[in-house]
Amino acid sequence: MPLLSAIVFVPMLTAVALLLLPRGNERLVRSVALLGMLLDLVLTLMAVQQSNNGAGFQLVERAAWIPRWGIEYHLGMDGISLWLVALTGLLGPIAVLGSWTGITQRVREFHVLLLLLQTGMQGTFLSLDLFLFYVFWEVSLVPMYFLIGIWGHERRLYAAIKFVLFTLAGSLLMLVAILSLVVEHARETGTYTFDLLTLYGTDIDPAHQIWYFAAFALAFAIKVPLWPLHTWLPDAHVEAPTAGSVILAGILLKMGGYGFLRFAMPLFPHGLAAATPLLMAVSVIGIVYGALVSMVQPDMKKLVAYSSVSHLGFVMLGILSANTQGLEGGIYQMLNHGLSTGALFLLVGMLYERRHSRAIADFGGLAKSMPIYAVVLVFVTLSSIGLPGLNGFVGEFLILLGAFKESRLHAVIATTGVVLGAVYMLWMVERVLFGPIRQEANRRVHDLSRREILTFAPLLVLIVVMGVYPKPFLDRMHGSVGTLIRRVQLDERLAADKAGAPRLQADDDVRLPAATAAAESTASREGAR
Amino acid sequence: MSFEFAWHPDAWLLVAPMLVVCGTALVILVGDLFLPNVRWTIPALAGLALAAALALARWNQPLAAAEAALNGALRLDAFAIFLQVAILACAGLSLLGAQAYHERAGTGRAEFFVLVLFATVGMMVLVASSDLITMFLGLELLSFPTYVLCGFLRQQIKSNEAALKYFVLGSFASSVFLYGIALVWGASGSTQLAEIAQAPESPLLYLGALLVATGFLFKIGAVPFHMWVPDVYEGAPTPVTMLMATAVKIAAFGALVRTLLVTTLYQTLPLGTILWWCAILTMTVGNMSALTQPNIKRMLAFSSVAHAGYMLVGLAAVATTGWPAGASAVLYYLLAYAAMNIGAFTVVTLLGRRAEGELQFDRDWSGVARRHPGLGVAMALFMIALGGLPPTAGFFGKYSLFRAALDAGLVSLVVIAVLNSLVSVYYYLRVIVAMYMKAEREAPPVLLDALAPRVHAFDGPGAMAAPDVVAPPPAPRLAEARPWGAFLAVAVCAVLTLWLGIGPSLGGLPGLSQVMAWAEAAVESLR
Amino acid sequence: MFYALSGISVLAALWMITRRSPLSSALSLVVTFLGLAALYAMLDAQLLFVVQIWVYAGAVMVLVLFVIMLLNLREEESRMAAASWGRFALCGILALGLAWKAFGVLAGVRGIAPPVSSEFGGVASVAEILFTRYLVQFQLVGLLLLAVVVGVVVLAKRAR
Amino acid sequence: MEATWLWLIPIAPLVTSVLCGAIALATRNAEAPPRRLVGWLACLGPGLSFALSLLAWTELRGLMPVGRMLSQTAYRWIDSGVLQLDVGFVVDPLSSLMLLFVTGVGTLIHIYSTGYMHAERGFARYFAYLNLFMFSMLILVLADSLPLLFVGWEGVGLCSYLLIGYWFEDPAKAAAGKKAFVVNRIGDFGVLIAMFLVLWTLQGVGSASLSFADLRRHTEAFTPALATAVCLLLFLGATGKSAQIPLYVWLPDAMAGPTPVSALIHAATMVTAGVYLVARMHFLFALSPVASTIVAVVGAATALLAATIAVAQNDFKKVLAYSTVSQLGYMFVGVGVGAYGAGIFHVFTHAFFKACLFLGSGAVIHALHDEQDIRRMGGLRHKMPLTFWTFVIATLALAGIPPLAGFFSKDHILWEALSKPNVVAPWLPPVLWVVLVAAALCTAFYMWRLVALVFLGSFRGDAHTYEHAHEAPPSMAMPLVLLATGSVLVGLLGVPHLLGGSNRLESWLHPSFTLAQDTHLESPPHEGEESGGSAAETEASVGHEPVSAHATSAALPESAAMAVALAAGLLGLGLGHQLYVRRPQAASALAMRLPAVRRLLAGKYFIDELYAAAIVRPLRLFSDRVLWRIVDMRLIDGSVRLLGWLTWALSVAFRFAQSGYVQTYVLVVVLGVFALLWRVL
Amino acid sequence: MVGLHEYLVVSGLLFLIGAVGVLTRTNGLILFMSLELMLNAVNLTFVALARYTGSLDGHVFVFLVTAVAAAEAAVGLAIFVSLFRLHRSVNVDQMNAMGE
Repeated sequence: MPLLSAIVFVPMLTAVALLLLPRGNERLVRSVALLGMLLDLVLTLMAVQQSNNGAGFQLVERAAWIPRWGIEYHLGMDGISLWLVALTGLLGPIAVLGSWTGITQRVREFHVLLLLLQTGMQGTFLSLDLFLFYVFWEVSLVPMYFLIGIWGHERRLYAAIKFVLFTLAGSLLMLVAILSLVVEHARETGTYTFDLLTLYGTDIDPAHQIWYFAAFALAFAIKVPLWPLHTWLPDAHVEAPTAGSVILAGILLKMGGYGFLRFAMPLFPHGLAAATPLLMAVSVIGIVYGALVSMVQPDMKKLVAYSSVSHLGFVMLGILSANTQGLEGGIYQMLNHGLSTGALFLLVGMLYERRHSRAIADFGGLAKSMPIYAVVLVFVTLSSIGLPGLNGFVGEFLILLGAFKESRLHAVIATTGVVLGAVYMLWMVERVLFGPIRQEANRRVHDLSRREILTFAPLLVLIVVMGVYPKPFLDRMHGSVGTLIRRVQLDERLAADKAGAPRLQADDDVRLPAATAAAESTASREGAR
Repeated sequence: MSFEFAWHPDAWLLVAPMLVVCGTALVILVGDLFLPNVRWTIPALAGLALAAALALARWNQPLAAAEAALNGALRLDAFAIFLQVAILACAGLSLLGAQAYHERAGTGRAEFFVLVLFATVGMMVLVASSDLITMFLGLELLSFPTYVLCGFLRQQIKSNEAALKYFVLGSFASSVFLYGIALVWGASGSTQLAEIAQAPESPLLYLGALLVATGFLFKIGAVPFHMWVPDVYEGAPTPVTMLMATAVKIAAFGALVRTLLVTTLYQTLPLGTILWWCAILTMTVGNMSALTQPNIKRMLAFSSVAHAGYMLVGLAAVATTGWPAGASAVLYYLLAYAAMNIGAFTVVTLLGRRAEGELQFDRDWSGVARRHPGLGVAMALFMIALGGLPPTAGFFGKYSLFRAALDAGLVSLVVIAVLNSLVSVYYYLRVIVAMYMKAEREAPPVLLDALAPRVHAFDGPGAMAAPDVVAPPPAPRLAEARPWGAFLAVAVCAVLTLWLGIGPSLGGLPGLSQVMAWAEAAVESLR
Repeated sequence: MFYALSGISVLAALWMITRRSPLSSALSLVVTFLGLAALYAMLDAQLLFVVQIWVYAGAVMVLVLFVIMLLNLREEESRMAAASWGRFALCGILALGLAWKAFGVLAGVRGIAPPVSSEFGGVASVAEILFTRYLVQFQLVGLLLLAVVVGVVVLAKRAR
Repeated sequence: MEATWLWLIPIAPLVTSVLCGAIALATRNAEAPPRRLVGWLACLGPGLSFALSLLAWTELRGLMPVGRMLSQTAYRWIDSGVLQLDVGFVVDPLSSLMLLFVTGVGTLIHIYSTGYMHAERGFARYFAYLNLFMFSMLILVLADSLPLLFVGWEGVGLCSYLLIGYWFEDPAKAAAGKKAFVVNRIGDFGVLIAMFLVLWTLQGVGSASLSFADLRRHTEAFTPALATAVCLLLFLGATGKSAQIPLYVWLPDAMAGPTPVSALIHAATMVTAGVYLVARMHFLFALSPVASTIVAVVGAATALLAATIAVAQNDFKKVLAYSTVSQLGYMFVGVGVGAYGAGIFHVFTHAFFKACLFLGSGAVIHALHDEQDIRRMGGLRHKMPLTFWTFVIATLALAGIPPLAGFFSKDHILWEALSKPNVVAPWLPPVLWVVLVAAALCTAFYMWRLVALVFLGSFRGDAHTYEHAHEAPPSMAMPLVLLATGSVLVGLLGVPHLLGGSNRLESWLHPSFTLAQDTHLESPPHEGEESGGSAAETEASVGHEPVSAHATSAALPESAAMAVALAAGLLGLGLGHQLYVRRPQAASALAMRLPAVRRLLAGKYFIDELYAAAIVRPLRLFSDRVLWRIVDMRLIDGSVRLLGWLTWALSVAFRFAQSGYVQTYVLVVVLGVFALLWRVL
Repeated sequence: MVGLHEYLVVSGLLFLIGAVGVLTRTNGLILFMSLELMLNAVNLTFVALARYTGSLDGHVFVFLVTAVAAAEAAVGLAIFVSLFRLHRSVNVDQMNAMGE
């Protein structure tokens, strides 16, 4: 069974099925959508189960599409995309559940778009053909535009168009870069191909690489978003409906980080080398800046949105440090952020459903009237600020460690983001949950319903599991991350050799037999003493 | 004294598609005298389909002897067939899509069909001719009926003005074109493209070639020869706009591509640079002007200018390197563009009828997607496609154009083009915003009919309509009829828009790969 | 002779575009057309000489005059004042610029008229080419005229 | 030795915590939560842990000192490249001691809480938090690696946050909880960086498990500068957790929590985690005299500063809180001068008497219906004799009166501070000693002031309250008695040789600090310490008298120093008695005479205000006004919008070029032709 | 005999005059006549070139163009008549119902 195709297209088929349903039965629509999403989740779990820890691509599917231009239908999964696909699968049903009562207008359209979005995202994570990737990348844009624009809040039109234009500005330039890359490849080898694996092996002129990398990086950096390209994000988040925010923060942003991992970095190692200092600096600025700005937000959703800027700064910092810990931490943190920020947006959304306000000042003392809500919010907050024992810590720890190896200064400044993270999140929690109830309406607001608890349950469980036992998650990444590092660094060494510069220190992450031996001898010496 | 007509038995095959269309026109013209109440859509479509079948039958079967006998006036090579079929399809879809409009505006008279068919013949001649003088005649044959069609709503000031502007500017451009032909003929001694390619270089040739180029650029609406486009597109009856935006554009581009590739003048003239600038100006001016345009037809008009600019990118690639990849990309893009545009204009005719105010989409179209979900989805698809987002034909077309341009090394041009399409997304999305994201308007206070002149009564100095030409409002009975034809046209265009964007070749069903192969074969046949 | 004829034609053309009254413009255009016809004759284009007089100076101009009379145009361009002169000036400059470029090319053309037979430009010789090499084009013109007839009927027919 | 059951020690309270939490959520709307069930459950967890700790201790006793260690590697936690982190537990003498008193005192306080919190609606919630705290604290103590220790470290911080903000409806209390967490986070920043630095250093030698054993093995990889950096960063964490300058400000505010919490977390256990961390990492601190010196100096400064502040506080618990800060300073001086055993000894004794004091204060506050201002108390010894006497015992222990526990531990620290030479600042030991003695004087003074104002004299509040004041219920009294007994007895574990004791505690702890002393011996002779020599001999016979020649030779100064310290303690007590019992007017008169001093002390040196004015408010203002409103909205987003606006304007211009006049259009066409010709010809 | 270039210059001049007329005259009919003049100028070019190359093709072209011009006249005048019915004027400056 073509598992990956099923993962990609089951949501779309469900969307088609939704269109065929009889009019007027919203509950049926929701149920079918939920079923489709759950089916997708089951399929992703099957994929997880079938995957191994190997370095290559698994479950590969290939078919001719536009052969004359070397465009193929080519899907594959590796340790990097695996968990992102799984995360996408997980957040799908949660988004449906999370909008069960929040969306009452044009229910069918809403779910159709949600499902199409799911297809776009899964496709983006699974494509191994640049053209196919680009198609999916853009396909995921349009449904989100509608989700924000139709079901959003007051300034939804502005936010939606801003979201689209920002994203497109980057991705169109990326398209130019993709085409140029393919053309350059064709000029050297005589064949047009968009096959990623083939292009990995292309020897691209380093001078061109910088431009290509710049274009790719711009597209991904906007998506991530890196400071200072982030201003679309708060608007989009604030205006999006809850499910939109959850998906946006949970997955769409990850497409940027994933893009770096899958495309920008391994394709253009020279470009990466040239851009790393700048990008790392920008990531660090984003971490601190996002945290500080988030601290002073009066709007809960905006606060969480800016916190995403900060968190994604961490992700990028890890990814850019391009060593095992940094990369695995970056990927891990993407998952964490998907879970915790997804949950936070759900929480804000549920509050909004009840009170039609997102202003922190409108709340206070909710822990009294909504104890379960309070527990969940505190829990998720703790995950978000990286409390050890929960998932956030593992990611942040690995990222900072990885970054520390590359640049002490960056890591130290980034670590202040951890402190500030506690400040703004806890302050928000304090003002929302604690203190006396100041508004009468907050006294009567009802606690989470069973459905809502069910929505959160998987997230909370994962938050704990991923914090307590991250090894199985990390294990699946090792092989692919190792490949990525070799791809990024092999060329770096070559370049260093070419330039006559001294070779970089042997990479710590490839465990050299010599080092292991040294460690063992030290140990035995100790024992002898 | 006796004349021997230079005719060849095979020449009948060569001109058969055009003859069929012509014949259909005559049948309708005569038939209308006897059957005044017949709707001529289906006969016209049948004629067009027959013509297309006849043209397709000649695919890969050159008629060299007949072409020689006609002294190269017409060629039915793959290029011509490809474009003729495209033109016939566009004309057919336009007629189908016009159905709703006819019922509302009362334009469904036999003359309308006759003129459209005559114009179609002109277009077919234009893309099939490999001789400048035939091209001129084809151009005029397509232009004159179009001038008249623009003014078809005689009670309407805008329609009449559109006719006037189109006529004045069109005639002016034709004169320039003709002057160019004269000079080229003087310099090369021939009007045949292939022979012009052999002509010695001379300033006279260059001057003539430039003037000829001006004529083409005018017809495709390239900046700075585009000024007529918005006014004419806006004023003309929507089905006519549809035809001008698609079929006429296909024909003009086809002739331009043929001229460019066959005369190989790009080898001596700096056409690459000229087209480079022209493309940039066309895209930028088109997109920029469309950006803030609240009238849907006018917006689509500017957008069509912009799209001509994208196609000029492909031509610039051709002119820069002489590689035909750009040309086949242009052909593909023409198809894609036609599908999206006919679809969009058909929706305009449908919604213009339903949403009372009609064309100021930001005001009149708010929330209509809720009332007409199908049309909403289709329009959204067309807008997204025009904006060049995957998985639509618009994206794939742009992709192939840009790839050709990058192949030719025109990186900066492509970058400007993508920035332009970024701008364009904004205004296409504005339509979607209006349809989906604005609150539905309350029931209209007064059911104003779009075509009643009083809509324009306060529109400026030219609005002093004489009372004797105020049309009575159309019969409500007609307006309530369901225009299945138009819906069909929308559906076909929507499917095409998607299929030309992602369609794989499945069995006998041609995917975009196959269509692209045809386009390449068409270009190849010019060698 | 050439200079006189071309001088008359050009002057009449200038006259035409500067007249306020369409009627006098039309009359000066007739003069231009006749001048051109004479030039055709000088160029051994006998058939065209006749066609020019019949079709242009005759048919077309009669049509124009007919329309002028039909519409009974009043003296409209009374505002033919500064703005208009400004426009003239601008266009004149533009025209001069074009002339500067284009006439450089045109004036650079050298040609020697080859001796031609007396048949040259006669009805028979033109017709021979017209009905052989340019048969398709000839048919096309016929089609064009038919289309225009239909079109003009559409436009000029009185409203329902 | 492997001990596969170690994981049970922390897990027991976790399980009960989860159960209590579930009950809390399940009965959130019930009128009466199942208090009895919850009470039993809640005490069961720590009780089990205590039992297991005892078991561990006995097993440990059965082992030879060299390998005196129980360990268990539960599972591989994080595995990423060279980084291989395990979840592993270790019980060595140091952690066994910590285990015992954490679980022991913890259990007592749980029992106490069942009485103290009896009227609370959030009874189950409280115990869920408290058990979770026990879990985290045990993780912290048992961890065999820095990251796992950090897990517990932050875990206790979280519980502290939750418990301080237990009465969340009071905004001040919720804010205090947040403040505690955030200030601790600043310290954690240091710990994190320290961990990175250690890993970065150790990857060169091929080890990156961050377990203490590994670190110990690879101390040679640390250059002095690196060691100093790591130690200072760790110490930054310790100042946060253990409330030292500059991060002590959260602890007084933390008194917002329920009193048993203050006793358990903010006096006995959690706040000593910093000391524990330094002791755990002693092998690195031993490498860095500079860092150690800084630790000692900061400790001493904190001890004096907090003691002086405590003198002028009127809130019962705040006095005790500052006292805790001050005592923690002592402990840091101990570990700072390399006397890890002494530091830990003080941790141990302090746990008893400070817990006792807090519980006593809790009993009083409970009795007076949440009255905390000592100016409205007095004469309670008649009403609450048991509380009074246990409180006095603990006070005396804190004041360092022999033979109570505080005397031995404090004296040990004082003597080590004086006797250990300092290579960085040779003049330092006497200074440290003088400062500590002064702090001891203050300590005795303010403690007696407290006793006097609360229990002696006559009641100053309203009569009604006094009438209803009552002795603590048995569940509260029993822990008080036990802790008071402990305060009397535990000191005897560490009677110095000078007084004929054997300092069993020091000997017990010795294996944990072996390496430190090894390195001390190996490194330059700046560590001419006396216990080092003795240690070598102790190994042979644990628990037996290890008499050292070195020790006896210093007997005279040691006894002199001891005498001075004792005198200071007595003087403080006497002064307190004089001012607050004998002549209460004199105290106020003194305060009147020195208004500036009083204000300074009562205002806690205005450190909080300083922080607020120098850091918190500027940062918030900067973020709001500059970063958000100017940089984000104006500069970044503004430039985006400007671009949009320019495009729009351009578009409007283009639109209006489309004038509608046909001749303009022709003109443009002609211009186009013109441009074409001009370009080509 | 007169040189070819002189014919070409004269025809070019006439073409330009026609163009200027189109550009400047707001009276629709005069504008229209200017368009006719432009076509005639082209015709002169054709005839001259035909004579100087000895090729009769030019004459055929002129013949065809003349027919086109006649058609143009018919359509153009019909449009003006139609417009006149609405505007009561043939002044093109008044015809900008669609400008911005």
